[in-house]
Amino acid sequence: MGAFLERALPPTLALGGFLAIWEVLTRALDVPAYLVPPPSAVLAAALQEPSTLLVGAMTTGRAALVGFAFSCAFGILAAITLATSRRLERAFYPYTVFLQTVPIVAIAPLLVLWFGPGLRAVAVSAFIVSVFPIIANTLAGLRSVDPALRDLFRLYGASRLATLVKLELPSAIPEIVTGLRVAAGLSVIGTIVGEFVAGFAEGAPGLGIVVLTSYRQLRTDVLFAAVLTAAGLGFTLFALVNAVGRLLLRRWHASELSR
Amino acid sequence: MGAFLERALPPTLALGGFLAIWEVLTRALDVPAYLVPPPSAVLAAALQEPSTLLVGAMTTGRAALVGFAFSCAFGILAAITLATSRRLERAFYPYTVFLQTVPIVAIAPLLVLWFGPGLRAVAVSAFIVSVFPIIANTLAGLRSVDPALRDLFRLYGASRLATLVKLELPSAIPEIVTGLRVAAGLSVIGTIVGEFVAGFAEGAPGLGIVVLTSYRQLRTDVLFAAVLTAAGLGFTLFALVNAVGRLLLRRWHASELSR
Amino acid sequence: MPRSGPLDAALSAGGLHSRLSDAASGVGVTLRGVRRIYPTGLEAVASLDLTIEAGAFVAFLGPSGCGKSTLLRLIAGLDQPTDGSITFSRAASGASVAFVFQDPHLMPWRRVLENAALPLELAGVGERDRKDRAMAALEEVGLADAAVRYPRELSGGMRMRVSLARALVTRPALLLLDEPFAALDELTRRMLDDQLRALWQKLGMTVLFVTHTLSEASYLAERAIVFSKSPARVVADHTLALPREREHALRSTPAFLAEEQTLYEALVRGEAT
Amino acid sequence: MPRSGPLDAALSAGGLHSRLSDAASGVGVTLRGVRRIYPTGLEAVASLDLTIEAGAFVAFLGPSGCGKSTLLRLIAGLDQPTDGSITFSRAASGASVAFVFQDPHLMPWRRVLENAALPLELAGVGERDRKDRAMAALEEVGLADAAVRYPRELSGGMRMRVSLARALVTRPALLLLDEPFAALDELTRRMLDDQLRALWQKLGMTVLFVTHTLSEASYLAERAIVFSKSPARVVADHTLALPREREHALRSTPAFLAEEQTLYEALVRGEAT
Amino acid sequence: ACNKSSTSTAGTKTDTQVKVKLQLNWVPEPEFGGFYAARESGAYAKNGLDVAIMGGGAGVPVLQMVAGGQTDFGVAGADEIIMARLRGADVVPLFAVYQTSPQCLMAHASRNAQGIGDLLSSGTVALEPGLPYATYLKKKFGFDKATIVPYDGGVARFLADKEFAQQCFVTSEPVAAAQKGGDPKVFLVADEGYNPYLVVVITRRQLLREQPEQVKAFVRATRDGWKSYLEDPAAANAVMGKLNTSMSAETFAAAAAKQKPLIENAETTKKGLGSMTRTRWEKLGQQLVELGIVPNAPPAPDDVVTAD
Ligand SMILES: Nc1ncnc2c1ncn2[C@@H]1O[C@H](COP(=O)(O)OP(=O)(O)OP(=O)(O)O)[C@@H](O)[C@H]1O
Ligand SMILES: Nc1ncnc2c1ncn2[C@@H]1O[C@H](COP(=O)(O)OP(=O)(O)OP(=O)(O)O)[C@@H](O)[C@H]1O
Ligand SMILES: [Mg+2]
Ligand SMILES: [Mg+2]
Repeated sequence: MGAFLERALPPTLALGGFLAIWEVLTRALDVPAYLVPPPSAVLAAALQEPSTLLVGAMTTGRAALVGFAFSCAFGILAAITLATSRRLERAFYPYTVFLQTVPIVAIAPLLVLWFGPGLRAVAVSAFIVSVFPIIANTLAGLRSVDPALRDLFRLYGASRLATLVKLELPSAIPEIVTGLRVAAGLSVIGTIVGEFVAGFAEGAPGLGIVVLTSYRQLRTDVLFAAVLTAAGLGFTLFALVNAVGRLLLRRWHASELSR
Repeated sequence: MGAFLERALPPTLALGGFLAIWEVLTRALDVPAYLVPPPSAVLAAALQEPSTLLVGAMTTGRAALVGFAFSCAFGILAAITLATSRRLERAFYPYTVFLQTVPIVAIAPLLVLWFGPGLRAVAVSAFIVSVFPIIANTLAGLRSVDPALRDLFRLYGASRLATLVKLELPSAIPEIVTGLRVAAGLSVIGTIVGEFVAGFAEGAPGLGIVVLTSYRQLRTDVLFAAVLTAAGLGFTLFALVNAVGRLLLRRWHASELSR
Repeated sequence: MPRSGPLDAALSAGGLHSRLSDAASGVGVTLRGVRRIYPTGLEAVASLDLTIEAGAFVAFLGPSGCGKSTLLRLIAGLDQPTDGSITFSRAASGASVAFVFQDPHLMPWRRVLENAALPLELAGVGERDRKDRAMAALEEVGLADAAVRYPRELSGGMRMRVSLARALVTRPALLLLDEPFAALDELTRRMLDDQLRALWQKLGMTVLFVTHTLSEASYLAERAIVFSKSPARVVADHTLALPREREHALRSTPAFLAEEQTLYEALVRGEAT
Repeated sequence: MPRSGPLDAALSAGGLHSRLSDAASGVGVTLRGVRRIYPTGLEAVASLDLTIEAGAFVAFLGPSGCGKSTLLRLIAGLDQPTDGSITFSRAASGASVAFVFQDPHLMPWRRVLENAALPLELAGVGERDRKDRAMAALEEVGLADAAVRYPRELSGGMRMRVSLARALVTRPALLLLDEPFAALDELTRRMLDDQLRALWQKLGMTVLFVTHTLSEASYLAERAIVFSKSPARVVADHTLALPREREHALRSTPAFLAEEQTLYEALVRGEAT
Repeated sequence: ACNKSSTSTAGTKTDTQVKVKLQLNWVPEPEFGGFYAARESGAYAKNGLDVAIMGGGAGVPVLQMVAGGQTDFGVAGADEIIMARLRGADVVPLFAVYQTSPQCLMAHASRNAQGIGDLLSSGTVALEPGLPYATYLKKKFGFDKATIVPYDGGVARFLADKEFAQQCFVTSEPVAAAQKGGDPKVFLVADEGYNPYLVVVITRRQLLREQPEQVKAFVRATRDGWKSYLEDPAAANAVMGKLNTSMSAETFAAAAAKQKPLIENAETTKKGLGSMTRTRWEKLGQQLVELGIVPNAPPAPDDVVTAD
């Protein structure tokens, strides 16, 4: 209980303080509500249309999760492949940056044509946006293995697979977790951007659609509510990654020891 | 010379092979050019309007660099601040994810009102999109310092600043470089997305404007040329980060030793 | 009489992976003109010729930084000589090699038992079997109690002993030890000295070990090679004139003290050149 | 006659930061009922009472894993006792403490010279000055040639010596050494033994050092404390009846051998309990 | 023809019904009201069609999807259709919802602008780069006096800056701006001489050739749908409101009212809703050539399905 408080109190206080300042500032400076609504107005909007946000969060959350899962799987696999040889890394690693720089809108037609509109195209967008940090961090982790342990594995004639599974991946976990932290938020924004351009199939509109339509209609309170809901999804994924990281690293890694 | 070849050949071959396959596939499968043009057509388009792309690359490149520079400075500073206490980290770190999940379009009016349209708003967009990976990676790096060295610094009564400058930052360099790698590409896409909503459409339009224009007019060849030019900017920043990383880590870090 | 402990029992319990099971006797090593120049330009080993018979027990002595660890790494195949060749009496790939590094180098994410069991795991030994053997090896180095701890929860000497258990858990044909006992107290060290020698007598593997303790070199080895200051050249290659069966009482005999003195003098000579 | 080397010269050359300059004489340490229980539940040190006078030279001996390193860390203030108190004869903050860990723990991104100069740098000593002093300290541990190398280009023993130079480069009032010479060859070790004792005689700082080598403990220390198996309790607290001026010839005198034997017996007793 | 079996009643589906897909290029909004009305009123069903109406985002490549056969019908702007045809997408227009383009520019009434020319003579104007009509306005008025910034899709900057003008859809941004207390004055681009058909239903030529009756039935039903939507949009609005929960019922109603005069005019009363003329297609093609957006005008679609 005490430990939980110690963990939950600081972020709660920070959030409370932030909201309070925001509320006071918007009121004191008389900021027009269509520009930045006070948090109370955002809350009111959210309470007025709980189902819009809920449905949006469900739709977006599902796509983000799917995209994130693919990012994890593919990103780690790609990094493993690149790590097998310096030459391979040199040949292909620079081009993975492309995934980061391509504007989703520019390839939206291809996404929709190849994957169909709705969940699939959107999840692919989330994947594209979030995969690179996983590749980069995993690769960095795999490259930082204690050379003496590598020698030991070589000495005992460990297969490539055994070296990977028993040595490289475990020692890269801290870096992989960092990559996942970054990818968590990116997969949410990737989903939303994907929804902007390819998101609306029949039925439940995701947060991206809510953002766009409320933006067009200048319903800034709803817009903020949707953006904050998206941030909430990001936090949730981030917290999930953190929990997994803590679980994996608690017993042995410096970054988690002094907690 | 040999070393240079060894370094430059694999990526060149990979690129060549990729382009060849692309060219052959689009021709063999008779892919409509408005969908995916063959690289030869993209090249032709690029050669037809070299100044559009050059000007675009300059405008976008400048904004990306400015945004990236701010990301580096602010990201590292923020991570340092968060690293001073577990409580501070718990209070604020989760909320930095917000930077990752907020759609630039949703805050475009604020960006433009606060920073003015053009370079400044666009650079801020690049900053927002690219700062989180630097925070996350730097923080992870700062947290992974050899505890015995930390003890040593404590023993010698090192000031907070000295510990930071002489111990924590140097030993976090590998992680920071990884963060910068991720941020490099993100700052380019952040710029382009920023240009979508807050750039100048006239004068020296950036690549984002070129992308939008060619997209609207279904000039897929120009669109691809612009997207590839943006990727080129991303590569350049990425290569820069790699070079700096190699320079800093060459003599001591496992990840750069076996090269 | 050499003591025979649980480690010994565990190792002879058979059932090891076929790659290891033929390694019961040692492997000979021949070095011809071996040099090693590091990329920094430093010559760590200078044109070394050395023949080590299968089943030998050889101690390497020499000043700090003279190239002993480098030499061991070369023999293990973890590093390639700049010049010269290293050959083995039988295919080195078929024979198993075990190495105790100068530092423990344990896997921080694995418990002690799983660290010690690593070589068996890599050789494909089943889980039950390898846990039993690793446990036996840990018992032998006096760490049965610490089996479920993580490396960071161990003392320096305990870590080094885990590393030793990890090397002994297989039945290596060639055992390379780089100052394995330096971080251990006198009693533990003597116990392990006896264990090691008993194991060697039983299995007949080739043992090459680096030590800075003259009495340990004399007590354990059949042959001691003393190197000069860097780059390593042989100053003395001395076969110890001591009985095959050794007990601690031996340490205070004049014959033993004389051997120690011989080594000491060789060291002094190596330092002087 | 104790040797007087360049390190000694460098240290007495004055001009050190004020925080350090008053540390010319040692600091006394008193432990009252000190216990340390690790979060895993393991009791590493059990209710220890110990008084160490200012300027004492004390050797800690004991089985591997008995709690020696833990004790040193507690005294250095790097770890907090679960129970009990540790007090100093004068404000510990004013006095400077130096620590040589059991492992070298160098900063891999710094060259050897910059590693050795670290404590001076942190004390605000100017660049020229601190480079000179660090160089002198490196010379003393026999590493002047290696000053511009990076730690990963050093041998194990060399790394440990850099760590030693780093500790000696300041003029500590309390010097804590955790098996500093374990990885060194006999000759280097003897040289450093003499250096250390000469330094102590000159500066009068308090030296606490952990060693596993009985002869080293006898040769160096004025007082030897032998601990039992974990958790650490004092088995023997023995003042060595040896002359203040020591030379290597002493090692073969009956008085010296008798002291060694006393310590050995204490160790055996500690292991038995 | 396939509409002989008009035994099927509203909303019910029988085996004889052909399943077809209609791909929209935006989320359900009044600009698509007629399609939903056709579905809800049973007009599609009566014509033997089971139509799946697919909403879309801004990036859904409707033209490519129609050309590639991923969907049977889609909607697009006339200028986009010309560009796509020229670049090899063999699509044909069938039915134009907006006879007058709802594309417009709006400025604050306080500026007293009398036309788009005034509005482009000072201040900041937000226009989406690459839109043909933006190019048209550039050619006609020049962009050197005002600061041109990309249109970001909203009206926040408009409300915050009295010197700010922007592109808009008559049915959308001005309504939103007015609701927030702005006083926008709206200028139709069509009045300046650039007036492409908008929300044009297209199909691929192959389908038209192979299933002419089915295509005709679709057009007929769509026309019926729009007729009923213009009469009473409430039912269809309610359906769309369920799909697009982010837009209020009032906004739906207001927008539906606004767009009515752009859909119905003298021409459509004569020839029927959605009808198109060759002349306008040819003129548009010529305009695009003059703007340098396309190298040469494609022949006007000769197989435009006009009212029976
Ligand atoms: N961080 C830790 N967490 C839990 N247990 C620990 C930790 N550090 C040390 N221990 C345990 O405390 C005991 C004492 O350890 P310590 O390092 O003080 O031993 P030592 O006397 O220095 O041994 P050695 O001579 O082998 O270095 C050992 O049993 C060790 O396993
Ligand atoms: N990776 C390396 N790069 C450059 N020089 C190295 C490297 N490793 C070792 N050396 C140098 O080679 C020499 C021999 O090193 P080695 O580790 O073999 O010594 P050693 O005999 O094992 O010493 P010790 O007894 O101190 O462990 C030393 O001078 C060392 O500095
Ligand atoms: Mg060595
Ligand atoms: Mg210890």
